[in-house]
Formats: sequence, C-alpha cells, structure tokens
Amino acid sequence: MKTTPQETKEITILFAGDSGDGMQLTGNQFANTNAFFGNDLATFPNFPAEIRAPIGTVAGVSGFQMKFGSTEIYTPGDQCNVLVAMNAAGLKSSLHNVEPQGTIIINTSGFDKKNLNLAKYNSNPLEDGTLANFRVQLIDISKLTQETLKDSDLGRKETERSKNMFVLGYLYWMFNRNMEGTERFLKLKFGRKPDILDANLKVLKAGYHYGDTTETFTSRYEVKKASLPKGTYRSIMGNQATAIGLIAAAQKAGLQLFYGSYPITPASDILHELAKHKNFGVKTFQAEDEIAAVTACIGAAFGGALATTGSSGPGIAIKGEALGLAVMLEIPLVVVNVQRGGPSTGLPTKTEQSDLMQALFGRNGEAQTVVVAPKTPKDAFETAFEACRLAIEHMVPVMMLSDGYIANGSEPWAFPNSKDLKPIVPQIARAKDYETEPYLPYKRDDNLVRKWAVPGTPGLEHRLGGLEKQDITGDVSYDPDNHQHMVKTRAAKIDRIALSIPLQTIDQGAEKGKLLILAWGSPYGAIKTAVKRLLEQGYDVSHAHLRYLNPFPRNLGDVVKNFDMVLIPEINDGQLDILIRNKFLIPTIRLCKIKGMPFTANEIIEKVKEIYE
Amino acid sequence: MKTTPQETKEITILFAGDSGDGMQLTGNQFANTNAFFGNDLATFPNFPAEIRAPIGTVAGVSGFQMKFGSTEIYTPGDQCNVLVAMNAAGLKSSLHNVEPQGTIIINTSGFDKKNLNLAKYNSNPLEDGTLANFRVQLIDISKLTQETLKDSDLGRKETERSKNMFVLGYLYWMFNRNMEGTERFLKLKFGRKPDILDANLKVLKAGYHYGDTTETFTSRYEVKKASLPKGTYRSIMGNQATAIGLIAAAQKAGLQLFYGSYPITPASDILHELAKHKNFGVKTFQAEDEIAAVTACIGAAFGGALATTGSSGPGIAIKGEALGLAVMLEIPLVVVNVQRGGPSTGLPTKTEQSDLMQALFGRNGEAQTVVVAPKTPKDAFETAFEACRLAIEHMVPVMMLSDGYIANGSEPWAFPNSKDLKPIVPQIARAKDYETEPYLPYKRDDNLVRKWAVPGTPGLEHRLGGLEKQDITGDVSYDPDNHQHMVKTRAAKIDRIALSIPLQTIDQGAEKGKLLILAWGSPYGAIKTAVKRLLEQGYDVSHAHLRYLNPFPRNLGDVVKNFDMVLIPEINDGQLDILIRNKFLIPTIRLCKIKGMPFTANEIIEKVKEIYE
Amino acid sequence: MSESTLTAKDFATDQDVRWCPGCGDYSILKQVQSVVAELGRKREDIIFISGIGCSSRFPYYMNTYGMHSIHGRATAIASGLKATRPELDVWIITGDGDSLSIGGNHLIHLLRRNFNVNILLFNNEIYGLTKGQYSPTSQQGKVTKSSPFGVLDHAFNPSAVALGADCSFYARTMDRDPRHLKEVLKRGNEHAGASLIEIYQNCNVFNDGAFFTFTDKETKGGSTLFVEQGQPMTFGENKEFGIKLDGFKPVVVKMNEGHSLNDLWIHDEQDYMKATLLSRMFDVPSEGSMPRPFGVFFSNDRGTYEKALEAQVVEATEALGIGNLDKLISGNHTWEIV
Amino acid sequence: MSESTLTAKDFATDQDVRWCPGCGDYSILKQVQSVVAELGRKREDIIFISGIGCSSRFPYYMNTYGMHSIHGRATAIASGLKATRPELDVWIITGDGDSLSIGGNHLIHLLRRNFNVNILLFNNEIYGLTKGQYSPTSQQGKVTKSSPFGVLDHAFNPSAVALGADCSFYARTMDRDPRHLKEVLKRGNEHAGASLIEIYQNCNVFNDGAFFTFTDKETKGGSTLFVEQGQPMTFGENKEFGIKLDGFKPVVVKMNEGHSLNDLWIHDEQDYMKATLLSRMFDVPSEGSMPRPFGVFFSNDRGTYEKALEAQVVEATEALGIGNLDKLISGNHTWEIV
Ligand SMILES: Cc1ncc(C[n+]2csc(CCOP(=O)(O)OP(=O)(O)O)c2C)c(N)n1
Ligand SMILES: Cc1ncc(C[n+]2csc(CCOP(=O)(O)OP(=O)(O)O)c2C)c(N)n1
Ligand code: SF4
Ligand code: SF4
Ligand SMILES: [Mg+2]
Ligand SMILES: [Mg+2]
Repeated sequence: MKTTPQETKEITILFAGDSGDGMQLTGNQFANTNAFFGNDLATFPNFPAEIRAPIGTVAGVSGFQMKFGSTEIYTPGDQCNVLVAMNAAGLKSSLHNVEPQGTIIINTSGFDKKNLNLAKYNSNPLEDGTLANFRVQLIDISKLTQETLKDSDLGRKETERSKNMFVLGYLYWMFNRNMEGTERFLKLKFGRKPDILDANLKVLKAGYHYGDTTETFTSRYEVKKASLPKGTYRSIMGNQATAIGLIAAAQKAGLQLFYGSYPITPASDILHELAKHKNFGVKTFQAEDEIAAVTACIGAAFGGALATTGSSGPGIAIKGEALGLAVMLEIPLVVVNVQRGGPSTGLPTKTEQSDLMQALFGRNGEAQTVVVAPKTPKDAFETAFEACRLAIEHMVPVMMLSDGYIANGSEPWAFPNSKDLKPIVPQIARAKDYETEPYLPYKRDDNLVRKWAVPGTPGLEHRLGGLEKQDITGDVSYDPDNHQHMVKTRAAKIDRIALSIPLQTIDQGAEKGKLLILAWGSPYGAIKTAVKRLLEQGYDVSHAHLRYLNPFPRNLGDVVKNFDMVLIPEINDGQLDILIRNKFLIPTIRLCKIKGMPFTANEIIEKVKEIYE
Repeated sequence: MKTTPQETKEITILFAGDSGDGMQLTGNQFANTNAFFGNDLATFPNFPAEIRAPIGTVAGVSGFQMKFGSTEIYTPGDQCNVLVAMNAAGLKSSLHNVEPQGTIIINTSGFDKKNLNLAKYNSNPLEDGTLANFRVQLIDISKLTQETLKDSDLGRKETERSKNMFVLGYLYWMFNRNMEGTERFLKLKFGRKPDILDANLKVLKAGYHYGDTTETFTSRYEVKKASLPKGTYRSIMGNQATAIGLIAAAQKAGLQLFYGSYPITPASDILHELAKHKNFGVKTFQAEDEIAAVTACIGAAFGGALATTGSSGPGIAIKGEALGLAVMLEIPLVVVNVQRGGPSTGLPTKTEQSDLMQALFGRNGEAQTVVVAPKTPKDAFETAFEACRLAIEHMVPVMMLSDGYIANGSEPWAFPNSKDLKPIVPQIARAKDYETEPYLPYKRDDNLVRKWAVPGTPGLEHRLGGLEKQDITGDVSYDPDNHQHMVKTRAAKIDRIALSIPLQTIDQGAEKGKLLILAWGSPYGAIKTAVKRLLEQGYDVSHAHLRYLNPFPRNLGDVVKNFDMVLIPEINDGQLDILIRNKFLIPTIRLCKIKGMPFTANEIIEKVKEIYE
Repeated sequence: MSESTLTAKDFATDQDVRWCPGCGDYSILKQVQSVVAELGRKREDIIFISGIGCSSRFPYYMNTYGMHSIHGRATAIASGLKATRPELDVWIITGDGDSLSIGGNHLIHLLRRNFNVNILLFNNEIYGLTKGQYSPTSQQGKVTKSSPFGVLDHAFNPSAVALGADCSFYARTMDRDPRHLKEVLKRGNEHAGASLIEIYQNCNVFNDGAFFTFTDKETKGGSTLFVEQGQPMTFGENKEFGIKLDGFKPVVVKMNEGHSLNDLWIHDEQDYMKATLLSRMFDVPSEGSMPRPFGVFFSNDRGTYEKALEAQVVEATEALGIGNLDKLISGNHTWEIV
Repeated sequence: MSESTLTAKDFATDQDVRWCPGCGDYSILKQVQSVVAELGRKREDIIFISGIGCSSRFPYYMNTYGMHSIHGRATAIASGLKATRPELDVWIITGDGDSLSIGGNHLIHLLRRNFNVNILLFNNEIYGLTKGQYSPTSQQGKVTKSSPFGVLDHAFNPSAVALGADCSFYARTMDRDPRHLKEVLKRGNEHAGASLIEIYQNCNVFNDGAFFTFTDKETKGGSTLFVEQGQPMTFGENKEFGIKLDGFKPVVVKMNEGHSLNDLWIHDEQDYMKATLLSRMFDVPSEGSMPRPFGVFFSNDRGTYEKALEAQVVEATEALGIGNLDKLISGNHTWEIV
C-alpha cells in the first residue's frame, strides 16, 4: 500500500457507462458491501428510456449514483466526489456533476475515436484540458481485463463483460473494503457456469491488486462506519419494500393477498417481486389491462381478499372509473401509483410527483379516497403496510403515491420484527352475529365503517352496486336526501380517519418559527440533508413531512400556522401547494422542479437562502 | 266560458304521471305552445332511472316541470302553482312541491285501489283530507277519453294512450292557448296512422271543450306575452344546442365535424342529434367504448377534422389517459361532459356538477386543458361554439361541462344568424409556407400555439407522440430542462387564453359590495331569479357567473376582491370553491346541494338571508 | 336452511323487478332461479356479477351474493373473485353491449384463461338501458336512435368471437323457449370452465321482434336447428329437413327425398371445426337460408385458470416452504450494527 | 418530389434507430421502407400509427406522417383518422401486448368494421419495452419476469382471434424471411379492407429464439408451411411433405409414398373454413407435429367502413340537401317577438 487513505465522512460516487456495461450490478454490489461494512447510504439508479439504447451514445448511458458515509445519509448526493466513466458518453453525461478536484476514474479504451464520435465529442477530453481541474485516473480497464483472462477459454465478448468486476475490485481497494460479499454473490449467480464465475473472480481480484501494486495514483479514501442505531440491517429498494409491506399486511390481517396488475415502468418490479412469493399464498394476476387489474381486485375484495393493484400514471388514469365503484361499494382496495414523468407517456423512466391531484380527483363525482405517500425506499414498507391497514379497517380504497426515485433507490433498513407490526383487524361480518338481526350491508360503526360480509357466509347474502345506495340497507336509492347524506357520509368516513392517524410532527427544527418546509414523498432526503446543514448554519427553518395526504393529520393547520412562511418543494408544478392554500388559506412559497430528477440538497438550501435574503 | 281568467305573471306547472303516460310529450307541447304565444319559459324533465320503471310506483313517475310567464324566466320554478297528477304515485311524489292553495288537476282513474297500493298510500288522498289546502279538480280523464273515442276502431290500449291529449286540451283551455301548434305536431307525428291521428285530435279537442262546457271549477289563468327582446325565437334543449353549436363551429372553421362517442345518459342525445345531420358532412362514430371514442377523435384531429366527443362522468373517467395524449400532441379536441350524479354509476338520470375537479385534474402528470361551462340550455350553443373556437385556434383539448339539467331542459332562444357568429381560424400549416424553412411541429406563435400540419400536405411529414417532446422540433426528448420548459409552456399556453377571452362581468347587482354570489353552470337560473328578488328587497348582493373555469378570466381576482363575502352555490360538495380559495386565498361561503336536483331560487334566497342575519 | 329444500322462490329477493312489462329478461330470470335451486349448491356460495344494462340489474333479483358493477367489467371482476375464491359458483350476467362492445376485451381474455364461470349473454341486438342505440350485434342497415340512416358496422357473430378466443363452452338459446333455456343453463353450469351462453332476448321496447323468426310458432320450425350431442342434424316443424355435409359445406336436404338420418351431419360438441361451421350458419333469415343453430355448439375440457393457480401456490409452497414473514422481511443478506 | 422516384431511403428519418442490436424489428423496418417506396403513393399520404412497445417506436423511423400514441389504442386512433380521411394510406404498428392485451377490443372492432388499413402485429411473444413480462401470446409454462413459476394463461392464437372477429384479411410472416415478409406486406396493402399481418419477430433480449424452429435453416423446412393461393400444400426442405384433408382433419403425407400433388389440400384464401383450419395448425413444434402455416390465410372483399360512411353522407345530402346552417339553427318551428 503506497498511499495513505484520506479520511472522509461521506462519499458520493457515480458509475456511468453503457447500458451493457453492468453499471447497475456494480453499483448495487458496491452499495451492499458498504452497507454490510456499516455505512449508511442511499442509491439512485438512472436508466435510459430504451431497452438497449444505442451503444456509446449519451442516450444510452446507464448511471448509478450513491452516497455512503459514516454519518446518516438521506440522499444519493448532489455533487460527486468520485466518477467512474466507462466510456466517453458516460463522462459527457456526468462531468457537470463532479465536484472540482473530484476523482475521475476512466476506462481509456472507452475513449477511442468511435466512442468519441458517438458521444459527440469534437476533441478528446482526456487530452484537451477538459479534465484539468479533476484528479484523473486513466486505466485501460478493457485491456487489463483481457490480459487477466488471456488463459481463459472464454470468447472476447464474454471476457469483456467482466470488466465491471475490475472496477469493483479497484474500488474495494480504494475504499479499503472486503470483497467477500461480492465473491459470495458471484458464486450464487454463476454457480452453474464455472468458467464465467472463475473469470469474474479473477478480474475482481485483479482490480483490487491493480490498486495495491501500481504506483500511479495517490487518492485513497477511508470512510468509517456510521454510528447508525443498533440493530440488524438489510439493504432494500422501494418497490421491494412495497411488495413486502403488502405481504406483511396480508399476513397480519389473516387475509389472502391478491395483486392484480398490468406491467408498466416503474411499477412492474412490484409484480415481479410478489410473483415470487406464491408460497405466502400470494396470488398475482397479470391482467389484460389496468382496468381489468383494478376490477379483478374489486372482485377479489368482494370475495374477502386483501386486493391490491399497482401501476404508474397512465395506467392509473384509466382505473378512475373503477375506483369510483370501489368508493361506492366501500370495500378495501390498495392502489399503488409509482409515479413517473408525465403527462401522457411523458418520461417513463424518470421520476415525478405529478399525480397527486389525479389521486385525489381523478374520478367522476364526489369520490374521495385515502392517499398516503412514502418518503424513502425503506419507508415504502411501512407506508404500504399502513395503506393496507387503513383500507381493511376502514373499508375504503387507499392510494399510495410512490415514485420512480423511491421505487429504484435503495438504502439500509433496520427492518422490524413481524410481531412488532401493528395488528390489522378486518371488519368481517360473521354468520353468528346475525342470527337475531339481519345483515344490513351499509350499517356503520362509530367510524362510519360498514361490515364486510364475504361470499360463503350463510345468511349474509346481499347485493352491492355502483348506483347510489340507501344508507344502512344498501338498496338502490334515488332519494335526493339520501344521496346528499351518502356523499357526506363517504367523505366523513375518510375525515374520521384523521382521528386515528398520528399527529403531524416536525422532522427537524423548531415547532414554531419563521420558515417551515412542508413536503411529501421522495424529496424527503434532500430536504432532510438541506435542513440539517441549514440548522448548522443557524437558519431558522423546520421541516415537516406528510405521509397522509388525505385526510391530512388533524393538527396540520396548527403546524403550518406556527410559521411565518411555508415553503413547499415538489417534483411537480405545485400540487400539494394547491391543497394547502385551499385548506388553510395561507400564502405559500413554491419550489417546483419538473425535470424528471429528484431535488438535490443544494437546491433546497439555495431556495431557503434566497428566501432569507 | 263560465270563469274569469285570473291574470298571473308566472306559472309553474308540473306534469306527473307514469313513464308510459306521455308526460314528456305533453310537457313539451305545452311549452312550445306557450313559447310560440310569446311567453318566456324554462323546462325541467325528470325521468325515472329505469326504461320502464314499475307502473304505478313512485319510482316509475315521469315528471316534467316548467315555468312560463310574461316576465323573464330563468328556472323551471320552485313551488308549483299547478300540478297535473295522472295517478296516485304522481301525486305522492310531487305534492310537497305544490304551493298552498295551488291547483291540482287529478285523473281520478289513476287513484283506484291498485294505484293507491302501488304508490304506498294507506288511505285515499282524494278523500282523507290530504288535499284540503289545495284547489283540486277531479276529472276522470281515462273515462272521458274512452268515451270520446267510443266510436273508434282502436283497441282499449291505444285509446288509453291518448289520454294525455285530453290533459293538454284542457290546459289550453285553462290558459287560453291556441291548439294549432299541437295539431300540426300531431299531423306530422301520426301522418301515416290516420286512425291514431284522428283519435288524438279528437281527445285534444274534447279536453278543451270539457273546460269550456263544464262548470265544476273556477280557476283559469291569463298569462300575457312576455316583453322579450324583439327577434325570432325557437325553443331549444341543451343537448340539441350543444350539437348545433358543434356543427356551427365546424362550418365556420371550414372543417369536417367528427363526433366519436359511446352512448351514455344524459349525453346520448347529442349523438342522436348529430347523427341526423350527415348532410352537413358530419360524421358520427359510435365507438366500442369511451376510450375508443376519444382516441378515434385524436386520429380525426390529427387528420385535420374538428374532433369532438361527448359522454358523462363514468365515461369521462376512462378518457383521462387519452386526454393526456391530446395535451401532449397539442391538437384541437372538444370533450363534452354532460354531468350526472356520481360517484360511480351514481344517479344516472339526475343532474350534478361534481366533475369539475375531474375535468381539471383527471389525468396523470401536469396536463391542463381548457374548461368551459354553459349556464342554460340555449347557452350550450354558444359555449359549444366557443369550446371549438378555443380548441381550434389554440390547439388544445377543451372540456365543456354541461349537465343533465341543461341537457334536457329547454327555453326560448333568440337564435343568431350564422353570419354573426365569430369567425374561427384553424392554425393550419400550408405547404407553400414551408418552401424555404422546414416545418417544425412545435414552433409556436405569440400565443404559444403550434401549427397544425395535416396528412396529405407535401413536405410537412412529421411524427408526434406521447413521450415528452423537444420544443420547436417535436423530437422525443429526455432532456431535464426541456421537460420543465415544456410543462411550463403547455400551462402558459392555456394561461394566455385568458388574455383573449372576455373579462368577467357582473350579471346583476353592483360591482362592489357586501356579497358576491359566484357560480358556474346550471345554477344560473336559480341564482338569477333569486338575486333579482333579493335586489328588489333591497339586499346588497351581486351575481357573477363563470363560463371560463380554466383559465379564469384575468380580472376575476379583482371581481371577487370587490366584495366582503363570496357565496359559491354548487350542485356538488364544493369544487369551484376549492379553486377560488386556492387561487385568491379568500374565505368563501359554500352552498352545496347534492341531491341530484337543481337549486331552487328560494334555496339561494334563504341562504343569502341567513348570511345577512 | 339445508340446500336440498331450496326452491326457485328462495332465490327471489324483496326488490321490485324493474324491467319493462313484456321484456324477455323476466323469462330468463325465472329459469335461472329455477336452475340454481336444482343445483344443490348453497345459496351463500353462489354469486351473480353483472355490468351495466337492463339485463345487468339481474343480481338485484337473485337472493345470493351479487354485484351490479360498472359497464363491461363484470368478466374482469369475476376473474379476480374466482382467482381468489375458486370454490364459489360464479355467474356473470351481461348484455350484448356490455360484453361485446365496452367489455369485449375482458370477455375474450376470460374465455382464453378459462375461469370456471357461467356467462349469460343477454343478446337483444340493442342498447336497452340507454334507450335504443345499436349494439355490436345489431344488423347492418338497422335504423336506431344513433343510426338514423342505418347501421354501418358489420355485426359481431358472438359464437365466432367466442370460438376465436378459444372458449371452452359455447351455447345458444332463447328467452322464449324456457325448456331449452333451462337445459342449456344446466349444461353450462356442469361444464368445468368458462361457459358462454348466448341468449336471444326480446327487447320489446327498442327492438321488438328481433328474433321472432326463431321464436314464433309459425316460423320457428323452419328457421331453427336444435343441436344435440351425437344426434343427426334435423329441423323443420316435423323434422322434415336434415343437414348433410358436402365437404366443408352444410347442405339442407329434405328427409322424404331419400336421405336417411345416417347420411346427416352428426353433432359433435368436441369438434372445434364443426362448431365453427355451426357458428357460421348465421344468415339473416330468408327463403332458403340455413336455419340458425341452438344448443351447445362446443364443449371442451381444458383445465381452469383458478385450478392451475392453486396448483402453483401448492407447488411453490412445497418447493420453498410455507412463507415465513420474518425471513421475507429480513431477506438473505443482513448485517448487524452493534 | 415525384412519387415514382422514391426509394426506401426516402422513407428513413434523421432519428437514431433505438432498438437493441440484433432485434428483429430492424428487418421489418427495412422491408416496410422498401415496400412503401414501391407502392407509388405520395409520402404525404402515408401515415404510420402505433401504440406503445418496442415495436411501436416504428413511426419515428418512417419519413411519413406518423403518431406514436398510447398503449393499445393505435387501432382506435386509426379508425377515427380513416373515417375522416378515407383517401389516406394508414398503417398500424403494434405489438402482441399492445394489440392483444390492452388493445384487444379495439383490434377486433376495427376488424369487424373493416377499415381499410394495414395492421402489422409484431409478435415476439413477450413484452419487450417493459423488460420481459409474458404477453397474451406467450406459451403456457414459460418463465418470465412476471411468471417465475411459469405462465398459467392459455395463449391467444392471433389468427383465430382475427377470424373470429370476421377479419377480411389475415396473413402470417416472419422477420427473418425478408422476401416473404415483403411479399405479404404487399398483399396486405393491396387488400381493400383491414389487413392483419402477424409477423413473428425475434426479441433477442427477452425471448431469444422463440421462433427459431420456424426461422432457422435446419428446422425451418420441416416446421413451416408456406401457403400460396391455388397451390397444393407442400413443405419440407425439398417439398417432400404434403398435407391432405381427411374430412376436417389435415394429415401430413410423404410425397414419395405414392401421393400426388393432386391429392393435396389446395389453398383457397377465400375459404373461411379452410382458413380456420390453417389457424388451428398451431401446435407447439415437436416431432410429428403439423407445420406452422405462413402466408395469406384468408382474404375476402366485403366493403369498408369508411366507404359506407362516405356513401351515407352522400345519400343524406341527396335526401336532405346540403346542410344549411341557418336552417339548422332556426329549426322548424320559430316565432317572432315584435
Ligand atoms: C363507462 C360507461 N359507458 C356507458 C354507459 C352507458 N350504458 C349503460 S348500459 C349501456 C349499454 C346497454 O346495452 P346492453 O349491454 O346490450 O344491455 P341491455 O340494456 O340491452 O340489456 C350503456 C351504453 C355506462 N353506464 N358506463
Ligand atoms: C396504459 C399503459 N399501461 C402499460 C404501459 C406499459 N407498457 C408499455 S409497452 C407494454 C407492452 C409491450 O409489449 P408489446 O406490445 O408486445 O410490444 P414489444 O415491446 O414487445 O414490441 C407495456 C405493458 C403503458 N405504456 N401504458
Ligand atoms: S328496454 Fe328492452 S331490454 Fe330493457 S327492460 Fe325494457 S324491454 Fe327489457
Ligand atoms: S427488448 Fe426485444 S423487442 Fe425490444 S428492442 Fe430489444 S430485442 Fe427488440
Ligand atoms: Mg342489449
Ligand atoms: Mg411483444
């Protein structure tokens, strides 16, 4: 070891290469290893829109950004300390994101004439001074990989494929990490292809040793363990957390889980994950479209299952009519919307928060549903669980608004023990409770919740439908007064949920003060980081983050009125903003970013400073 | 003539009978005759939800209410001066609506034991004092009809069917009206069935003469001509006015009219009406569902037609995704939503205004459309025309929010001359304009409007789509900054429409004052009537009625801020209310009626008085 | 209440039946009530699901579990129900508009997946509930409210659509032949898989007499062909006609002209091609045209979706063990922070 | 630019083609560009409309008018376009998910209405764009991202679905036989009515080799049957096999065993029943199974929707006179207030 590691609290690293270069796998391995080591971290994969976008072009770049550190980490970072650029396009698309004097590791064989052309570089950035302000490490990774494997029987294409392992090995050296986890992973993945396994392991080690033995460079980092709360951790992605949350809720409620869905980016992984868990009695149903998916759920819910469906904006749009039916039927139903850039097909692989108003109003008539949103990948577990709990216990459709950033991002999770999860008590009507009185489908309890009589229960036969129903009996009713009563009752039922959900708390900062940052969903991490820094710098700023968007926590009015100003950052054109202004009649300050990308902490900080100027 | 007609300014009359009793036809004939005579009037048909609801029951009652007078009339009236009850159920369903001392004309043969049972009367209201406070006229209409036709060859069923003509004739006598119009109508309708024609004419006259010759009653009315503005008038229903408005717009724009639709109550009549006018080159397309209807429109619009579609709430709900595409494509498209009671199937034959939020937000992503609403049946003509104008000239989808009350209501209309209609100038790109510069699909003019290049135009070939587009070129773009720019540009394009639409005016009352009633859509008439009376009584109250719901007229903020209080009456749970509070941060007073029924003027008056108490 | 004592009356509800007097729906309701009473299933295990349309009010009149849902989606709703509750007896009630216009896609997908449900398609060749627009089964040229100059659309042939979607059971019957209707309903119910039963239903308000040629005493004999498994194809008031196959072409013959029953086409419900041939006997009735076939065209056992799904759950459980929630939550790769 | 001088290159756009290297879509693009160049239509009169999917990016690469719309709706969009602009040459590009899953209903309704359009159904038996879930044409049992334990759904047979919906033209071809592909595209374009052309397309990323049995040199001969109008059905590398009809059953015979061409089944595109029989030759390829047919199965002229619509407009205009706007606005019944 020729270099002295430089101690650092946080590192933001970005892997940028071609879609075929294995950047996502490399990034995930590096993340897992760091997590296992004891760092806190957050990741942000950023795919191209195409399956295989044209090789070598900027459009074809697949990126994986992560931040890890010995402190608590809330975002995958703003500016990068380290960039790994596998080819010219990777450099081009990411350079603006690297801090001055940042480290750039370059695979020189990705900068030949063809690559430069494809990336639309007029001159070679490795030579023309473009990188003058960075610490550049030029490595001919392809060549080194080929040489490592020169005795192998594999063809050139296959050996070339393992070059990402060289990078990974090299990074493990650079950050002084143990390779065991990745070795174990490779053994699992390539167990049945020993020659490929062997090649990958060799190249991984070669990368590590390359760092160890060459003398060409000097920057090496030491990122100590984070002092995270004690506990057992795993790494979790948002869609995975959502899927597991749904299963957990079904298990706690003692119900069969049904997931009816039609594939759509970025929601499909929930379907993929759930489909694997048939041994939990989970039934997944890939329907012919989103309307069939949600209506199949309505059938399953009528039959007594925990019925759930997931999609993204365009698919949610066509579920609207059926959601109205679910509102009318007063059955439990959970709809996950993993939001992406809109309108229309929009930016299918990019993140956005622009379906909040659709969640609230995307149906005919007065048809309220509950709306909740997770704030981070791991929080998707708890939010999905809570969505199910509310749906089941209050006999209402619940919409969960995740987004592409949460769905594909990952972070360490001190996961709970199943016995510590809240109980969920379905409102099932049993035959024995109706031996003396008739079952009246729309008779309600104090929470205005009706009882769920499931087919197969003798004596509780009844008919539901989408025509307005008479309260209590559930018969079709055209009575004018009953209609108004029912519209109000359905709304009141949702309002009453506010009585049992937690009060809104302040995440950071004082309870009263000058400026409140009020937000929902995935901007959480950026705001958290920003507010932490701002507080350190002495700014009077607080942060409240909403999980419940309908109904709002009952103290939200008090919370916002404790501040002179309210700043609402959203990845949309100001949708929560509409709700807050309408509800509390207070002026607000919008911070809207509609670029398919999450906020950076700096953007929040700048805005706050601008407000204080 | 044994009785002296009593002069009256306004009469509200309600026909209530079985669905098979021909109440709608009777009502319409009576309305037309009064209109022709020179009264102003407004009508309100009120159907049962079933095709043929069970005979004799309250659910099966078909009602037709109208108000006519020598003054200006804005609503079909609150309390009735005259009720025609063809059977017990008709009486039961309507009696609460008759003013004390009001006249009730009763067909006694509709009060036999069976009828009383079906109407769930325990004792006979004709005998038990129920009607003590009314002026009751008992006529055995069925028997008199049978007797009139005793020499006819028609069967009993057919003669029975003409009993509504007896009522009509009797009313003509009572209100001293000429029967010619109805005679002409009957001749047209039954021209090919001389025996039926003959029977109807005979019974009509018998009814008239019955009034003339019997001496059993005393109340007869004289309602003089209204001093309406000079001009030529016709009677018009809302759906008909909408259809004609669409055709007029197509003609003025020089475009082919395409109407793609799927039947749904209460919108279907627009389809029926348009289908009749193929000789205007109108092409109607009954699609397999609402999604096909609206997407067929997108195809037609791409092809250069004025593409229009109509539906009601549930059908609009599933059009959301496609509307997002239209927003992205920036093509003209008009969507008529004839609103009905929701949520879900709700109250399909009843009126409601509860789809305003759906119109604004029922799509994924930031996807604004223009939203306009007519206020009366005849206003549907102008609003439909204006919807088309905005769509065509600004290359945007426009949603027109009509409702069941407007759709089926009718009123006299001093219709315009076609040459006085606004010109409509399509933004068509011509080949000759692009001989030196290329056609760039998303290049915009000062209004941010792009040019419409229609297939068949040489040299202007281009590709559109639902993925985010680069401004100017229209190429697919994943560029973050472009996305934000485009979201903002699409919104700004709609905002700029505010620059060219009329300023918001005050309909009645002062420009400044204590209380503004701000409303939209069909409550117009009730508010108009109410405010007129309130002003007469010295109240400080004004009325502003919105045609443009997105964008709002640019002076709306000034208008509302000229008043201490703003009252917003809506046939929903407060949707315009949300928009106004959000936009202007002013407290508002809601008046929500969600009963499937229009407001009465009294309800508005009472609310205002309550506010002033 | 023991199931063996149930009668048709036990399946009536307290709701007023709200179809037009004379509507064909009444007769169908009656037969269905009578059939379900005979099936020996418990009332609580029976569910009727409908979309929207006149016919779709049906569930309100059946004293079982039921849902009157939204337009076109009953098939999809039933799929979700059946996937989770395979043991239930699920009936779908739908109209020609509900199932073939807005709901066409869900119908064909249900058929290919082969959920074990009974689909009663009330075909009246019109939109009843919305007061008389043409439907996908309305005849070309027909004048309706939405086609004042005549329908332009070529009508769907429901039997052909069903066979094209690999349905496993298709039968045709009519409201005015209660005996046949009941028989066919029973057959559909017995079939383990999706049974599509098309019922010609008279809408006496908006499309009166659409099927009178097939239902009226005078014309019925010569214009209808009642097929029965293993039986030769004969028709006519006195079975005086028969149908022979000339290659792929059915030919009408007179029985008294030297043709014997043995020469005739023998009905085989298992034969997809012959079922297709039946589905193509779809002329608009006229002199010398083929009769319209009624009865079970096709019946084929090929495994239901819900059984396969159950089996997969069992298999997965055998392979992976019963799901352990804590293991699922923790995943395979955890670490301790101490 | 005069149409006669157009070449395939004139139909290429400046957009980078963004399919995976090796994707079957490239070959189809090439053939389509070459076919449209030969049609003699003006570029401005040609429109490509697609839904969403890998295949649906197609219009971006055709220098004509075009629309990349939303998932499943290209058929409905094309219907509206064609209804208003019958003179245009409209091509629909769709995938097996786009046309048979979410878009199934619009497809069958377009087919029955018979708009004169060309539908190119890129069947790769997978969802490409969303990265590898099963589609309605995926084989039962197939392991995909959304079916880790194997697909449960019985697959659609697109040719049968189309015939069941009364399509007027159906043909099957493949990405890897450019000559045949081009020939079939031309035939489809010539047909006046809805032409459904199913193209077996290899998705080398998510479903590589799904059709190799039919496209690979070694296996192609024995597993494919190229049908041609009026020709006997023969196949095999050296046409050593033939197909005879035994009643309704096709039987494979060896030509050298005394069977003559005259005994074989002669292909007749006008015969619906025989087309149905071809559609049913749909075994999963294995020893002794029937070959998979390619070529035009069925072609039938029966009048297009848009022509009938135009005719109705003309008729109405003749009957009622050219619409007069003022008369329409005033209606038949007016009165004066003076
Ligand atoms: C989404 C939606 N679109 C349209 C309608 C209106 N609608 C209700 S029933 C119906 C068609 C009824 O025809 P059919 O299915 O044949 O049933 P029938 O009334 O003839 O029994 C239509 C168009 C609706 N309720 N929902
Ligand atoms: C409403 C909606 N639902 C789902 C999607 C996601 N989606 C896009 S393409 C596709 C399927 C693609 O498969 P296929 O049609 O076979 O085309 P391929 O990519 O295989 O060419 C899906 C599910 C979408 N874009 N819109
Ligand atoms: S409209 Fe027709 S189908 Fe509907 S209830 Fe009346 S007769 Fe029956
Ligand atoms: S994913 Fe498959 S279908 Fe899509 S472009 Fe790649 S190879 Fe072609
Ligand atoms: Mg029908
Ligand atoms: Mg595909």
